[in-house]
Amino acid sequence: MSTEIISEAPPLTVQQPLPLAMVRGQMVIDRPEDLFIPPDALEVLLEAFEGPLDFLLYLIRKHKFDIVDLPINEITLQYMEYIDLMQDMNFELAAEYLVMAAMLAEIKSRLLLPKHDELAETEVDPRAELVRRLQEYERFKLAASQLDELPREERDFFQGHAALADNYQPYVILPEVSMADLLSALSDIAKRVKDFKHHHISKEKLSTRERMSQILEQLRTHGYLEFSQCFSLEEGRAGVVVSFLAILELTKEKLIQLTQVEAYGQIHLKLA
Amino acid sequence: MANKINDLQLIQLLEACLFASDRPLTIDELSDVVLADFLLTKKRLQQALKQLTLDYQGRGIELVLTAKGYRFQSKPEWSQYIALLWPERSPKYSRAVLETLALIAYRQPITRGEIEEVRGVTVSSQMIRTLLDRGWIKVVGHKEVPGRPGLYATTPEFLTYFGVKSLAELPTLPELVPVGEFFNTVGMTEGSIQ
Amino acid sequence: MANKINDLQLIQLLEACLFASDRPLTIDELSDVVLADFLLTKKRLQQALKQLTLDYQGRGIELVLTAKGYRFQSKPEWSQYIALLWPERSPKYSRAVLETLALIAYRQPITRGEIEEVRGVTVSSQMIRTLLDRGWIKVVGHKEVPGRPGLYATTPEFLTYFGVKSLAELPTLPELVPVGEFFNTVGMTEGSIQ
Repeated sequence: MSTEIISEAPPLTVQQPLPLAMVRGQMVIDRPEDLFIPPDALEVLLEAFEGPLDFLLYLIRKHKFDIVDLPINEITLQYMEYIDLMQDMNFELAAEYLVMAAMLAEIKSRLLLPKHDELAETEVDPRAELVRRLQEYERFKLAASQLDELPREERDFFQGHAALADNYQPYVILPEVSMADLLSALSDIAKRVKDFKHHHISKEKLSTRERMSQILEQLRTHGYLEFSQCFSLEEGRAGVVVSFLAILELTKEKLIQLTQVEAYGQIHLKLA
Repeated sequence: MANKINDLQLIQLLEACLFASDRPLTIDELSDVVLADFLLTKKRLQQALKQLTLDYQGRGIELVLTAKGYRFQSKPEWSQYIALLWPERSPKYSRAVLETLALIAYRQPITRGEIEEVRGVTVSSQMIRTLLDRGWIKVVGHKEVPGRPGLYATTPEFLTYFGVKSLAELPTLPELVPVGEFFNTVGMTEGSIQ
Repeated sequence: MANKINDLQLIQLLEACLFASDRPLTIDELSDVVLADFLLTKKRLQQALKQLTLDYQGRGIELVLTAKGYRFQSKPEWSQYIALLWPERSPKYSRAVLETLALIAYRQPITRGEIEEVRGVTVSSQMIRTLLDRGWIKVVGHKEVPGRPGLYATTPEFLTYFGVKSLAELPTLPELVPVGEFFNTVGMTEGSIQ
């Protein structure tokens, strides 16, 4: 996966003259016409260049050719010698290298053709496109090396990070529940349980049950309540009825006990 | 190699390393790896770490020595705000939890046994825990039967969440409201309650 | 809720959050998420961040504004020592990757075919995949030509990784002598052929 992205890169910042290849840390700057190239050097050569444009640029720089007035004959000769050598040694060449060879040969032949004077004004130099591409490629080759020199995370700086305190607890967003969810749950229970109707639920009955919970809670904190403390005048008649029903229901469910020490005396509520 | 480093540089380097590292660093790692190139006593290193600890007093983070080495960590008082950066959505409540809640709301005060009786299935402690943790139910008493089971009721938070002032404001299921029957039982006229 | 927070607490809270987070935080995230409960103007927040930046001058780390927001990062001068903690890291990128990235950065939006045209070689799917996975590039559209190839652009993560706030901060693309001036029509010298 990341081997491609994190592979050992050849030195980027060196512009010219580039070594032909690096073999076991040693530069190999060979000329095919007069020197033997060790086979492993050729293998590295293929990997050292980013394709035929990069390789051509290398040849141009090495021979100090003028890129805008490209000596097609010589550059083609140089290029072909390397390509032939590599093919002789049975190295698998990327197709782009062969396409470039064909292009060079074509440009060469077009330059050798006799020119027609009447067409001269409109005929474009056959080298123009290649030179344009070489120059364009070189711009981005330089841009890539500039990019490589930028201060970079994990190499030139590291993100500052602190651990979380020991008391850290994730912030949990609790699930939403709608009234409809609640009613639908209730409805499900009702459908399942036939006799649920006996525990009829009405608004009034709910008030009673709420009051039952309230009285129980008060009893839990105070131990006992006087009967009169369970009624609040502000609630009006309806409130009095609700409290009364709640007390009756609590007694019926044996949750509280009512005691009266003497006739007409104060009635006390306490937990059963 | 034995390079020199002054105290200020030493503190800066230690600070940069401790912040860049994603794990605590021991004194040995600092001295043998990071500071391998420098001529330095362990004592000087310890003094620098002490100074660095002091430098962060009164800041939002602190340098602490854990069992695994030194590390910077956020001060406890800011944890709840940091947590806001990574909210975790907890899963929706199960049908069982919703039914239990509905029964507690409409039949309170009610014991777990009574809920089980109506629902016909076991009510797990986990479900009750979920509702207690949410603050929607509480124990309002204990039923005086063997085991003294807790009596559950809804809380004011429950009412607030559902936007009602009292349980009476909760909607009812039309098919479940035999109003007449109710009033017959307790022998009252409908008019008496609004 | 609208709680109050004093300047000292604000700076501490920001400091704790920025260090606790493993990614940069934007002003909006800080004000709308972390500080949601506090009554606070954006201006006050910005001043607090400025003060925090000043607090770290002369220390081993610094608060910087990246393309993705604020974050603390180690000062470059200590990197070589920090890197000793992870000898296996310190990634080098192949020229293929850097050239492809440079083309996407300077020529975006650009198709894979257009990258291949300039580089003169095939750009492997795996390399594009790696750059996408790394979060450095993304598909921002499709070119309306047969096959509708994806148009690639760089992301804020790319800028942050290379320590710049915006594309404009990248080094300018090297300018070379334009070809046109030398190649008008058949203006070449005979000597070049021989």
